[in-house]
Parts: sequence; structure tokens; C-alpha cells
Amino acid sequence: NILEHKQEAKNPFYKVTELTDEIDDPSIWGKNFPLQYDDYLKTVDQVRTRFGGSEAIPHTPTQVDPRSVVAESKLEEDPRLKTIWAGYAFSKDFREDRGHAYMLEDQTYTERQTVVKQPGTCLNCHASTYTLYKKLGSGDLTRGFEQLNQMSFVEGRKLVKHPVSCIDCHTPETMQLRVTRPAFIEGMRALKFNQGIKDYDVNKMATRQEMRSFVCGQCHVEYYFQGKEKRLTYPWAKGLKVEDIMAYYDEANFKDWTHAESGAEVLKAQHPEFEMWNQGIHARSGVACADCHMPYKREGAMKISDHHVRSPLLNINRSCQTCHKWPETELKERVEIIQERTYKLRNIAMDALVDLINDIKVARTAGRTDEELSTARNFQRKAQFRLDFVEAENSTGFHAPQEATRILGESIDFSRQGQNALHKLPAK
Amino acid sequence: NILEHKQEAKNPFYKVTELTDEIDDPSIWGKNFPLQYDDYLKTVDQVRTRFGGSEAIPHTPTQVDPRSVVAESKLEEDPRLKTIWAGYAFSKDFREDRGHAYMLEDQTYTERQTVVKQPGTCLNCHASTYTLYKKLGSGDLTRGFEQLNQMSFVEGRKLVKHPVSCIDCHTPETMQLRVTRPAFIEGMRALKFNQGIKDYDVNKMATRQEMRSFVCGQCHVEYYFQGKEKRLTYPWAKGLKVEDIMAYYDEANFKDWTHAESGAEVLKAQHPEFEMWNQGIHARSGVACADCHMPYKREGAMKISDHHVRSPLLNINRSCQTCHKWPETELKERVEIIQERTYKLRNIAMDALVDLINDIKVARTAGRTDEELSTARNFQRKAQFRLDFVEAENSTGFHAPQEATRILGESIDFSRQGQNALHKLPAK
Amino acid sequence: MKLRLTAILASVLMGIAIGISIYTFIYAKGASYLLNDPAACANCHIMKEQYDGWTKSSHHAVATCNDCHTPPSFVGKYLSKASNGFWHSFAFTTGKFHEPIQIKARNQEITEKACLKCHQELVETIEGSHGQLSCLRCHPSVGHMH
Ligand code: HEC
Ligand code: HEC
Ligand code: HEC
Ligand code: HEC
Ligand code: HEC
Ligand code: HEC
Ligand code: HEC
Ligand code: HEC
Ligand code: HEC
Ligand code: HEC
Ligand code: HEC
Ligand code: HEC
Ligand code: HEC
Ligand code: HEC
Ligand SMILES: [Ca+2]
Ligand SMILES: [Ca+2]
Repeated sequence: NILEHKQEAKNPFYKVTELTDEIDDPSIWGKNFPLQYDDYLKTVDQVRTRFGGSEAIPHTPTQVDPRSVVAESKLEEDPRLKTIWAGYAFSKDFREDRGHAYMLEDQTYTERQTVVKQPGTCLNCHASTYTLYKKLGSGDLTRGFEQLNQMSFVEGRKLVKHPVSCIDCHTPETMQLRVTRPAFIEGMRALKFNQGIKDYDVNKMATRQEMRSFVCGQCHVEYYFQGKEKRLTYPWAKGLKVEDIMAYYDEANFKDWTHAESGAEVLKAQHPEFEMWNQGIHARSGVACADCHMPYKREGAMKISDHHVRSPLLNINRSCQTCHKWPETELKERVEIIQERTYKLRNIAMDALVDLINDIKVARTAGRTDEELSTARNFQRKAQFRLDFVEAENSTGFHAPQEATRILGESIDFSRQGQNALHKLPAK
Repeated sequence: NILEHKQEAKNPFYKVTELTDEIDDPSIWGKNFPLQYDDYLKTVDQVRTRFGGSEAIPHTPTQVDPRSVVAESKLEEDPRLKTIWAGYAFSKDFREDRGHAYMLEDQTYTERQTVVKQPGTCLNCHASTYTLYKKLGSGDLTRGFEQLNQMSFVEGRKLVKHPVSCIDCHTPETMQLRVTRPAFIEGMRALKFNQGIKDYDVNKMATRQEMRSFVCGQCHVEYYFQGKEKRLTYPWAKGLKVEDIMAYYDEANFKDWTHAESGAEVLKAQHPEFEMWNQGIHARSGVACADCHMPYKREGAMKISDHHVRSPLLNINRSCQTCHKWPETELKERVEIIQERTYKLRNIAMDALVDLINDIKVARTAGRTDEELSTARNFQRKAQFRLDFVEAENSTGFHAPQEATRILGESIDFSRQGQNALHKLPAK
Repeated sequence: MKLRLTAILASVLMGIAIGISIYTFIYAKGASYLLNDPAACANCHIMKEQYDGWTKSSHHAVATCNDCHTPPSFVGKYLSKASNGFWHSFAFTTGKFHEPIQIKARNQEITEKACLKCHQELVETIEGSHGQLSCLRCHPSVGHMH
């Protein structure tokens, strides 16, 4: 009714309760911002798209895993992954990602917890940790962060209650966006330093539009645990491209694990959405994560950000059509063409890598020395990280279509060269 | 002078002479359309871009080659091409393409003419052949086309005077665009038939917007000479993707030449701009060749199509900025990022193919039988065509960025697999 | 029987909606809608985006909404405005419309023609005798920057 419309236009929200910097319970924030809260709660929905979204798979609750619904297993979808990650926790359990509402339980009950004793560090990206950091560090975020990193996951888990919550992205007084994760603050500082900018402070220097991506970049990034302090670190000191990150790890001569079948010291890439998006045309055009994953929606006269964070393909008119005047079906097809191309080459790259692993395995059992195998293993390391960088990136190439296929092309080259290196070994 | 402008505007075409369907001399058309003609003449300009345009290389005129200026040699830029095309005319002479004004002389004097006796067919895309077709076919284009195909280049060359001219793209009375090349008419008919459309006739059924690309598609396409009649044929009966075209050639079991070093029966792709553009986002968005290569320009009180056909990077404001509100430097960078990625992977693919060729050569000299080499040679055929499809495409990936890198990724896989196939041969 | 009932019901609802719409039409300064003042369009917050864009566009000094969104003829102008005006009010009131708002074929046609109101001479050369040349394909942003 138009009267109401005119009303709303005047006052966007009603202050019901006083929000402080100590409240991590989203339902309380929801009193002041019911519209955002209602959408936030919708992240429990599970809907599949061709390559994304997630499927609700029934699961009979057990003692160790009380979940009644999980997302589909990627390992069962493509068993080649088990070979590629042989000897690493990911070969035990790896599933499609789903809504934010599940982040804490999915992390708690993944079988990856049963094979390795995980550190408290894990929680940085799966729970509302802001108030905990402040408590542990008695006011100092970074010190709190360091404390949590050094606990065991089980200890740390007891101290958190909620998945990512309002307070992790917002300043209560102003509702301004803020970065609350020291790992991202430090990662960006290193990245900017490499670009000649000293003492970069995202919370002071980032533009509002940048913040609309940075809040996501706190978690949707490649990472590793540095040293025995298990410090959560983003490997960006040389840049965000796959080559830069690989160079960083090589220099630190870091390995995630030693491959069970080939004995190669390999790396695992995890959800480098932020890094990949940075290589794409949308980032270059100033299009933020939130523009597509939290598009504005109209509630009466108000424009609010849709806090039902999900696949944009489930919300094309708001996510895309504000900028692209094509029909929904056409936009969906454009995405799928990009994803199909990526998927096709990803499969070729995966076959190549599996072939290499098997060849090394054979050579190894045939008694080849580590020295003889080193070249091939190094190729595996290179190929594996590149393949993973695209495979683990959750947009199936969309965030940077050409970059994704370029990386896969290189992965293929390294895998096949690794095979050749073996064949070229002097017979014995 | 306003009055004059108004004049111009009232009758944009000063009809100083009556144009008939027999006049192929552009200077006569130029009397009615001086603005377009002036721009048309500018295609003699040679300006280099990072990957395109062309460089004016001084050349001392000789008896066989009277040209005083040529374009840079791609063979000298990258000698690997000589290995890849060993035994084929292209390994003798292959240059960067330049403006339309040069098409006839560059074809006449390329050293590729000296190594093989070329057919009249060549002229279809390097001269104004419309009136000649009509003459030879006494009114029937297709019959004239068949006649010219069966002549020798030398015979045919005597019968043409001009590079592509107004009459090859325009109907004199209305200046409407038209397709004058039977090979394109037949190619499109086959393509549409494959899509379930019978008796497709481009000149009757194409929209005006489609014609703005089809006139270019008459020449900027992959082609081969069919049978002893040397009929110019566009291999589109199964589709325009590289896989479709490869399947077409395999079925016809066609080869362009037998590789001098490896003995493989291989294919050479030539300038598949039209095919590649078709896989890109611009074609999908209805953006035509002419939109970027012949953008509208304002001349006094009227807008005309810039007939100085050239690299859009030399005219970014008109070619790109009406649709993309980014600064020129930014648009240039966007293109070059795409091209650099393509170029980087193209180099990797080229090394892979050269490695395969050398390995086959070695195995061959070591006395391996044709039967033993057949698998590797087949891989070479696959890899070679895909690499060439991107290498010979003149936008260095821009026309379809992700598709270009996807194709290169597959090329790499085939080359390296070919090497593996050789290594796996039983020792002897 | 049942069918007839629903039909009646529908028409009743329709009646109400129309009633409200007319109310809206008036309340939302429907009268000013028939004037040339762009602000009239902006009476609907839903039109605000275009209004804001227009004020920044290359055309704000030379063309108002109606120059581009109504046919040349006097009658046609008011017919289309009446229809647009009514339907916009209807859509706005019922809230039943695609968002983001997208121009419909009919109005796109009107706008395409509108360009020629002012640029006829300039484009005579390129228009050609054959096939309509869409201005919006290359100039979609002239009106309000998007
Ligand atoms: C231009 C729009 C756009 C931008 C900007 C964008 N994305 Fe995406 N994102 C997509 C699309 C489209 C998909 C594919 C969804 C699918 O396959 O269902 C996707 C997929 C994802 C997925 C997997 C979603 C799923 O359903 O499984 C995640 C996670 C993601 N993006 C995070 C991000 C982050 C973090 C950023 C910023 C660093 C970002 N995206 C920027 C459009 C975008
Ligand atoms: C730097 C942030 C970050 C850290 C640290 C992190 N995660 Fe995640 N995790 C994510 C993001 C983002 C997703 C969703 C994207 C995806 O699944 O690829 C995710 C998804 C998951 C999922 C659901 C999908 C799957 O893999 O089955 C599980 C389970 C999980 N993480 C467990 C863990 C565990 C265990 C640790 C600690 C060893 C951990 N995470 C550390 C950010 C992180
Ligand atoms: C505190 C860490 C964290 C932050 C901050 C975060 N995410 Fe996530 N995100 C996750 C984790 C963990 C998952 C996987 C949850 C699961 O699978 O249980 C996830 C899942 C997703 C998905 C997949 C949903 C689906 O249905 O598959 C999308 C899309 C996504 N996030 C986008 C974003 C965007 C956009 C932002 C910023 C506005 C953001 N995320 C901020 C940790 C985070
Ligand atoms: C993963 C990050 C993230 C979380 C968690 C989050 N928000 Fe937001 N929120 C955003 C982003 C991004 C914006 C857009 C801000 C901008 O454009 O400056 C936003 C905007 C808002 C706004 C401003 C009005 C609007 O809708 O644009 C309010 C109010 C808000 N959020 C409330 C909440 C509440 C309440 C919660 C918890 C139930 C919450 N947010 C959780 C990321 C988040
Ligand atoms: C805020 C604006 C904005 C939003 C939202 C947006 N895009 Fe884009 N998109 C752009 C810009 C800018 C470009 C670059 C081309 C250009 O400059 O027009 C682009 C390019 C593209 C391209 C061509 C690039 C390629 O890799 O082929 C596709 C496809 C595309 N967008 C799809 C989408 C889809 C699908 C969504 C929603 C999930 C989306 N876009 C959301 C602005 C946007
Ligand atoms: C969206 C704009 C666009 C469209 C549409 C387009 N091109 Fe291009 N084209 C380019 C750009 C950019 C380059 C790269 C120029 C350079 O590297 O200097 C290019 C390069 C070329 C080149 C090589 C030019 C040179 O300088 O060597 C040819 C030939 C060409 N295009 C033909 C075509 C044909 C034929 C079509 C239609 C089938 C087409 N293009 C469609 C933008 C376009
Ligand atoms: C189907 C159309 C077509 C046919 C048939 C054709 N050409 Fe071309 N030719 C082109 C196009 C388009 C270019 C510019 C793009 C390029 O160079 O890749 C070109 C470029 C050339 C060039 C300059 C660049 C270079 O390769 O050095 C020469 C020389 C040439 N052609 C010779 C020939 C000869 C000899 C034949 C016959 C055997 C022939 N052409 C048949 C379309 C054709
Ligand atoms: C009759 C055949 C024919 C037609 C039709 C044709 N071209 Fe060409 N084009 C050529 C040939 C041959 C060359 C190479 C000339 C040379 O290198 O001597 C060429 C060269 C070019 C170049 C390279 C210029 C440079 O500076 O490197 C561009 C760009 C181009 N054409 C675009 C187009 C576009 C756009 C159209 C349609 C509007 C078109 N061509 C129509 C045969 C044709
Ligand atoms: C390689 C193809 C090609 C050649 C050769 C060519 N034109 Fe065109 N011409 C075009 C295209 C494409 C258009 C745009 C037509 C449209 O949009 O319908 C055009 C348009 C025109 C127009 C309409 C007004 C305008 O500028 O858009 C005139 C007049 C014209 N050309 C004259 C000539 C003259 C004179 C010559 C010879 C000197 C010539 N053309 C050679 C492709 C060509
Ligand atoms: C007539 C309109 C038009 C013209 C002219 C045009 N483009 Fe585009 N361009 C588009 C459209 C439409 C898209 C697809 C994205 C979208 O829907 O906004 C696009 C996408 C792009 C993209 C993103 C796709 C990718 O592969 O990353 C780039 C880059 C681009 N254009 C550059 C150029 C350049 C450079 C030129 C000039 C040589 C040019 N465009 C000319 C309309 C145009
Ligand atoms: C009563 C509120 C209101 C007013 C006043 C209004 N509009 Fe609209 N307009 C809307 C709504 C709601 C829509 C969406 C209708 C739909 O998409 O079905 C719309 C859609 C449009 C569209 C695109 C949709 C279509 O039908 O093509 C145009 C163009 C437009 N309005 C122009 C104008 C102009 C010009 C004016 C002033 C002369 C104006 N509007 C005044 C509410 C209004
Ligand atoms: C009421 C008269 C009028 C109408 C209607 C009109 N224009 Fe214009 N247009 C002008 C005038 C006057 C200028 C010069 C103003 C200037 O240069 O700032 C202009 C400038 C332009 C320009 C050059 C400036 C720019 O934005 O790039 C373009 C392009 C243009 N118009 C396209 C169009 C198109 C397309 C339409 C239809 C959607 C249209 N015009 C409708 C009067 C009009
Ligand atoms: C294929 C793309 C394209 C189409 C279609 C197109 N234009 Fe343009 N238009 C351009 C380009 C490019 C320029 C810039 C010319 C220049 O800078 O010299 C331009 C310039 C203009 C200008 C500004 C001239 C000046 O410099 O003041 C006007 C006005 C204009 N166009 C109107 C129109 C109208 C009206 C139509 C439809 C009949 C139309 N255009 C169709 C590409 C197009
Ligand atoms: C110079 C011409 C011009 C003027 C002035 C103009 N518009 Fe538009 N309008 C357009 C064009 C062109 C489109 C279609 C845009 C497209 O197709 O992407 C459009 C589309 C629209 C739409 C539909 C939304 C969309 O993007 O499709 C609305 C609503 C609208 N105009 C409202 C207005 C209002 C309100 C005003 C006055 C404040 C106005 N217009 C002034 C040219 C104009
Ligand atoms: Ca998912
Ligand atoms: Ca060139």
C-alpha cells in the first residue's frame, strides 16, 4: 500500500535494543534488523544447481555424527580425488559446501576430524570468534587469535556457539562493515607491502566497495597453518596468482602432506575464491562478492542486502540483471557454458595427474630411488596444486574463466611431463 | 559550415554516378561515397599493437617479389613454427597479416607460391572476384566460382585487378550488405542443416546484424580445397567448434600434408576468426565484427562506418567505449591480459608439440615401424590442429578467451600423451 | 458454475485493484505524470534510479523522460502515458512486476523511435534502406547511465 511505502521511505529501521560489541547472538541483532535476520536464517536451505548450491542428503544420526542431513560427498562423485589426496585427511571425507548456517556443525562432524587432531585455528572460519578473540586476548584481537590457534579444536570448540554472525562482519553502532580476522589483516598487509604499500590497514584504508568483498575474503581463501603455533596464514606475500602462491610455499619449503602412493611432498589448495575472483573481469570492474551473493532486494521502499548468502544462480534477477539486461535463462546458460568448459578441462587434468601418480607408484615399487623419482615428484607437486586451485575453487571457473582454464592447461603439462621424466630414466 | 552540414545531411549519398553490378573498381564507387572510400584507402597504414596490427618492414624489390614493404615474418619471430609445419609451404614463408589493401599482392608474392603450384581457388579471398565469377559463370556465381577454382593461380591472377572491393560486400543500388562468396553460402547451408534448418540462404534469411559479421566470415574462416576440383570448402557440416571441425576432417580422412620429420598426416588451421568469435561472449551478445572493426564515426553531420578496417586497439574509443565506459588504457589492458594468458599457454603448447615431433623423429630414425608410430602420430595430428586453431586465429585469444585456453590445454595433453605412447613401446 | 464464480470473484478483485490504482494514480500525483516534469516520474521511488541516472546523463539537459518514452504524435503521447501511467500505478500498487524493472518490447520500440526524433539527420547515412538498426544495442546508457 502506497501510504506505507511513503512511510518506510522515511525511516529505514527501528532501534529496538541497544547492540554492544559483546553480543554474538544473531537473534538479538535480529531484533533491530528483522529483515536481514530472516534472510540470514534462510542459509539452511539446500538447493542444487548444475555445479553449485548443495543437495540435502539424509544421514542417520550417530554418536559421533548427529547430523540428520549432510551435503553430497565429492569423493563419491569422483573417486579420482581419493587417489589425488591419498594419505591426506581430505581423502577420508570431502563434501559440497552448503549454507553458512551449517559451517560449525559441518566442521565439527566431518570425518576429517577423526583422522587428524585438528587445531583451534580451524574455528577462525567456521564460527563467530570475534568476542572470543577479545576475551582470550583481553581486548587484543590478535593475541586472542594466537591463543585460539594454539588450543586443540576440541578445547576451542567448547568456547564458540554460533556460525559466522552479524558481529563478525559489522560494527554494532554503525553497522559498518569491518574485518575481524587477524589472518586477513596480516595477509592483506603482506600483499600490499609486496605492491609497495607500507603498513596497510584494511579497516582504515579499504573503500566501502572493497569491504563488500573483504568481509568474504576473511574465509574464502587459500590458507595454511604456520609453524608449531599453528598460526593461520594466507600465503599472499608474493601475490594472489597461483604462481605467486606456489612460489611462496616453495620458498618456505612447505608441504601439506606426503603423498601416500607416490611419496611426493604435495600441497592442497582450499577454496581460493577471493584469489580467483581477483583475476577475473568482475573484480577488475569493481564488482564485489556481495553484489552477486548478497544482492540488494527491495522490502517495501527499502533496499536491503539479501543476507541469504547463496549461489547467485538461485537468484539471477537480483544478482545479475541489475547489470546484465539478458533474460534469466540466457544468463544461466552463460554461466554453465563457462563452467562446462572448466569442468571438461578439469577432468582431463585429473586423468593426467592420476596417470602420473600411478606411474610414480609403479616406478617406486620397482625400486627406483628417491633421487631418481625427485623430478617426477616435483612435477606432481606443481600439477597437483594447480589442479586443486581450480578444483577447490567453488565457482567452477566462473570467477575467472580464462584464468581457470589457463591454470588447468599448465597442470596438464606438468603431469604429463612428470610421466615423461620417469620414462626417460635409464633402464636398470 | 552549418549550411553545408545540413546539405550533407539531406542527401547523404551524392549520386554523382550510376553504380551498376558490373563495376569492381572501388574508385568509381568512391565518387558516390567519398567518405567511405577515403577510409577504405587507409588500410595501407601499418601500425603495430602488442600482438596485432602489423609492422612495415622494408623489402628490397626483386624480380620475383617487387614489394618494397612487407609485414614481419612470424617464422623468424618464432622458429618453432618451422618445425611444426616442416614439409608444408607455411614453413617457407608466413607473415603477420596487414590491411586489406595488401591482400592481393601479399598473396601473389608470398614464397608459398614458389614451393607449390597454387590453384585459382586462392583468389576467392584475396581479390574482388564478384564480377569475374559472374563473367566466368555467365551470370551464375557458383558456376563462375567452380571455373576459377579449377584454373591455376597464375591464370586466375591475370583475371583480377582489385583487393576486396565495395561490390564484394554491397549491392550497388541499395548499398545493402550481401554475401558474394559461394563457399560461405554453402558452408552456412551445411551448418544450418546440421542444426535442423533446411535450405538456408544467407542472403535471404540473415538479419542485418548477422550480415555485419557474415560479410567478414566469407574469408576470415578455416577452409580446405575439396577434391581435384579444388572446390573451396568450409568444414562446418558438424559445427563450428574445433572438435566439430576435426571430426569433419577425420571423417573425410583429409590431410593438409604429411609432416616431413614425423611422417604424421596433419592438418593446418587458417584464420578461424569467424569460428572462434562464434564461441565468444561478444558473438553471444550480438556484437558483430563490424561493430569493433568498422565502428561508426562521425563525419560532420553524419555517422558512417569506418571503412579503415584494422585492429580495434588502434581505435578504442569508437570500437569499444560506446559499450564499455572504461578508460582507453583500461580497455587496452583488459585485452592484453587476455592475450598474454593465451600467448603464455600457446608457448607451452608449442614446446609440447615440438617435443613430440622430435621424439617421433628419433623413434623413426631408430627404425620404428609406421604401425608402432601410428598412435603417436595421431596424437600429433590432434595436438597440431588445436594449437594451430588458436595460433592462426588472429585475435590472440580475444575473440573467445576461455575457449582459446581450453583448446590449448587439450593440445598440450595430446602432445605429451603422444610422447608417452612412444616411451611405452616395447624396447627392441 | 464454479468457473463463473471465480470469474466474478476475479473481476471483483480486479475492480478493487483498479480502484486502488486510480487512487494511487491520483495520490502519486498522477496528474503531474501527464506533464513533462521528470520529477513526476520520480514520484515513484521505484523510478528513482532512472531519475538519478538521468540527472547525470548526457541527455539531462536536452531530453526529459517523455522525450524518450513517448511516441512523437500528440495523441500517441498521451495514450501511451495514460497506459504506462495506469499500468505503472497498477504494478506499483500490487507490487507485481519484475525487478529490476526491464523495459518491455512495446516501450523499447517507442524509445528506439524516440532517438530519431532528434538524431534522424545524423543517422540517415547508417540507417540504410534495409532492416531496422537498433540504437540501444550500442547506446543503452544514454538515458540514465545503465
Ligand atoms: C559476478 C558475480 C560474482 C561475484 C562478483 C562473485 N561470485 Fe561467487 N559465484 C558466482 C557464480 C555465478 C557462482 C556459481 C554458482 C553455482 O555454480 O551455482 C559462484 C560460486 C561461488 C561459491 C560456491 C557457491 C555454491 O553454490 O556452492 C562461493 C563460495 C563463492 N562464489 C564465493 C564468492 C566470493 C568469496 C566472492 C568474492 C571474493 C565471489 N564469490 C564473487 C558469482 C559471483
Ligand atoms: C581460511 C578459512 C578456513 C579455515 C582456516 C578452515 N576452513 Fe573449512 N571451510 C572454509 C570455507 C570458505 C568453506 C566453504 C568452501 C569449501 O567448502 O570449499 C569451508 C568448508 C569446510 C567444510 C565443508 C566442506 C567439506 O570440505 O567437506 C568442512 C567439513 C570444513 N571446512 C572443515 C574444516 C576443518 C576441519 C578445518 C581445519 C583443519 C577448516 N575447515 C579450516 C574456510 C576455512
Ligand atoms: C567466518 C567465515 C566465513 C565468512 C566471513 C564468509 N563465509 Fe561463506 N562460507 C564459509 C563456510 C565455512 C562455508 C561452508 C559451510 C558448510 O559447507 O557447512 C561457506 C559457504 C558459502 C557459500 C556456499 C553456499 C552454498 O549453498 O553452497 C557461499 C556462496 C558463500 N559462503 C559466500 C560467502 C560470501 C559472499 C561471504 C561474504 C559476504 C561469505 N561467504 C563470508 C565461511 C565464511
Ligand atoms: C558474512 C558477512 C555478513 C554477515 C555475517 C552479516 N552481514 Fe549484514 N551485511 C553484509 C554486507 C556485505 C552488507 C552490505 C554492506 C554495504 O553495502 O556497505 C551488509 C549490510 C547489512 C545492513 C545494512 C542494510 C543492508 O541490508 O544493506 C544491515 C542492517 C545488516 N547487514 C544486518 C545484519 C544482521 C542483523 C546480521 C546477522 C543476522 C548480519 N548483517 C550478518 C555482510 C554480512
Ligand atoms: C555490478 C555489476 C555486475 C553484476 C552484479 C554482474 N556482472 Fe557480469 N559483468 C559486469 C561487467 C562490468 C563485466 C565486464 C564486461 C563489461 O565491461 O561490460 C561483466 C562480464 C560478464 C560476463 C562476460 C565475461 C566472461 O567471462 O565471459 C559474463 C558471462 C557475466 N558478466 C555474467 C554475470 C552473471 C551470471 C552475474 C550474476 C551471477 C553477473 N555477471 C553479475 C558487471 C556485473
Ligand atoms: C568485441 C570486439 C570484436 C569483435 C566483435 C570482433 N573482433 Fe576481431 N579483434 C578484436 C580485438 C580486440 C583484436 C586484437 C587486435 C590486436 O591484437 O591488435 C582483434 C583481432 C582481429 C584480427 C587481427 C587484427 C590484427 O590487427 O592483426 C582479425 C583479422 C579480426 N579480429 C577479425 C575479426 C572478425 C572476422 C570478426 C567477426 C567474425 C571479429 N574480428 C570480431 C575485437 C573484435
Ligand atoms: C577462405 C579464405 C582464404 C583463402 C581461400 C586463402 N586465404 Fe590467404 N588469407 C585469408 C585471410 C582472412 C588472411 C588474413 C588472416 C591471416 O593472415 O591469418 C589471409 C592471409 C594471407 C597471407 C598474408 C599472411 C601470411 O600468411 O603470410 C598470404 C601470403 C596468403 N593469405 C596467401 C594465400 C594463398 C597462397 C592462398 C591459397 C593457397 C590463400 N591465401 C587462400 C583468407 C584466405
Ligand atoms: C575477400 C576476403 C576478405 C573479406 C571479405 C574480409 N577480409 Fe579481412 N582480410 C583478408 C585478407 C586476405 C587479409 C590479409 C591481407 C594481407 O595480410 O595482405 C585481411 C586482413 C584483415 C585484418 C588485419 C588488418 C591488420 O592491420 O592486421 C583485419 C582486422 C580484417 N581483415 C578484418 C576484416 C573484417 C572486420 C571484415 C568484414 C567487415 C573483413 N576483414 C572482410 C580478407 C578478407
Ligand atoms: C569487407 C566488407 C566491406 C567492403 C569491402 C566495403 N564495405 Fe561498405 N560497409 C560494410 C559494412 C559491414 C557496413 C555497415 C552496413 C550495415 O550496418 O548494414 C558498410 C556500410 C557502408 C555504407 C552505408 C553507410 C555507412 O557508412 O554505414 C556505405 C555508403 C558503404 N559501406 C560504402 C562502401 C564503399 C564506397 C566501399 C568501397 C570503397 C565499401 N563500402 C566497401 C562493409 C564493407
Ligand atoms: C556493441 C557492444 C560492444 C562492443 C562494441 C564491445 N563490447 Fe565488449 N562486451 C559487450 C558485452 C555485451 C559483453 C558481455 C558482458 C555483458 O553482458 O556486459 C562484453 C564483454 C567484454 C569483456 C569481458 C569478457 C571477457 O572475455 O573477459 C571484455 C574484456 C570486453 N568486452 C572488451 C571489449 C573491447 C576491448 C572491445 C573493443 C575492441 C569491446 N569489448 C567491444 C559489448 C560490447
Ligand atoms: C505510480 C508509480 C510510477 C510512476 C509515477 C512512474 N512509473 Fe514507470 N514504472 C513503475 C513501475 C512499478 C514499473 C514496473 C512495471 C513493470 O515492469 O511491469 C515501471 C516501469 C517503467 C518502464 C519500463 C517498463 C515498461 O513497461 O517498459 C518505463 C520505461 C517507465 N516506467 C517510465 C516511466 C516514465 C517516463 C514515467 C513518468 C512519465 C514513469 N515511469 C512514472 C512505476 C511508476
Ligand atoms: C529530445 C531530443 C533527443 C532525444 C529524444 C534523444 N537525443 Fe541523443 N542527444 C540529443 C542532443 C541535443 C545531444 C547532444 C547533447 C550533448 O552532446 O551533451 C545528444 C547526444 C547524444 C549522444 C552523444 C552523447 C553521448 O551520450 O554519447 C548519443 C550517443 C545520443 N544522443 C544517442 C541517443 C539515443 C540512442 C537516443 C534514444 C534512446 C537519443 N539520443 C534520444 C538530443 C536527443
Ligand atoms: C554498432 C554500434 C552503434 C549503433 C547501432 C548506433 N551507434 Fe551511435 N555511435 C556509435 C559510435 C561508435 C559513436 C561514436 C562516433 C564517434 O566518436 O565519431 C556513435 C555516436 C553517436 C552519436 C553522437 C555523435 C556525436 O559525436 O555527437 C549519436 C547522436 C548517435 N550515435 C546516435 C545513434 C542513433 C540514433 C542510433 C540508432 C539509429 C545509433 N547511434 C546507433 C555506435 C553506434
Ligand atoms: C535519452 C533517452 C532517455 C531519457 C531522457 C530517459 N530514458 Fe529511460 N530509457 C532509455 C533507454 C534507451 C532505455 C532502455 C535501456 C536498455 O534497454 O538497457 C530506458 C529504460 C527505462 C526504464 C526501464 C528500466 C531499464 O533499464 O530497462 C525506466 C524505468 C526508465 N527508462 C525510466 C526513465 C525515467 C523515469 C526518465 C526520466 C527521469 C527516463 N527514463 C529518461 C532512454 C531514456
Ligand atoms: Ca555449494
Ligand atoms: Ca595483423
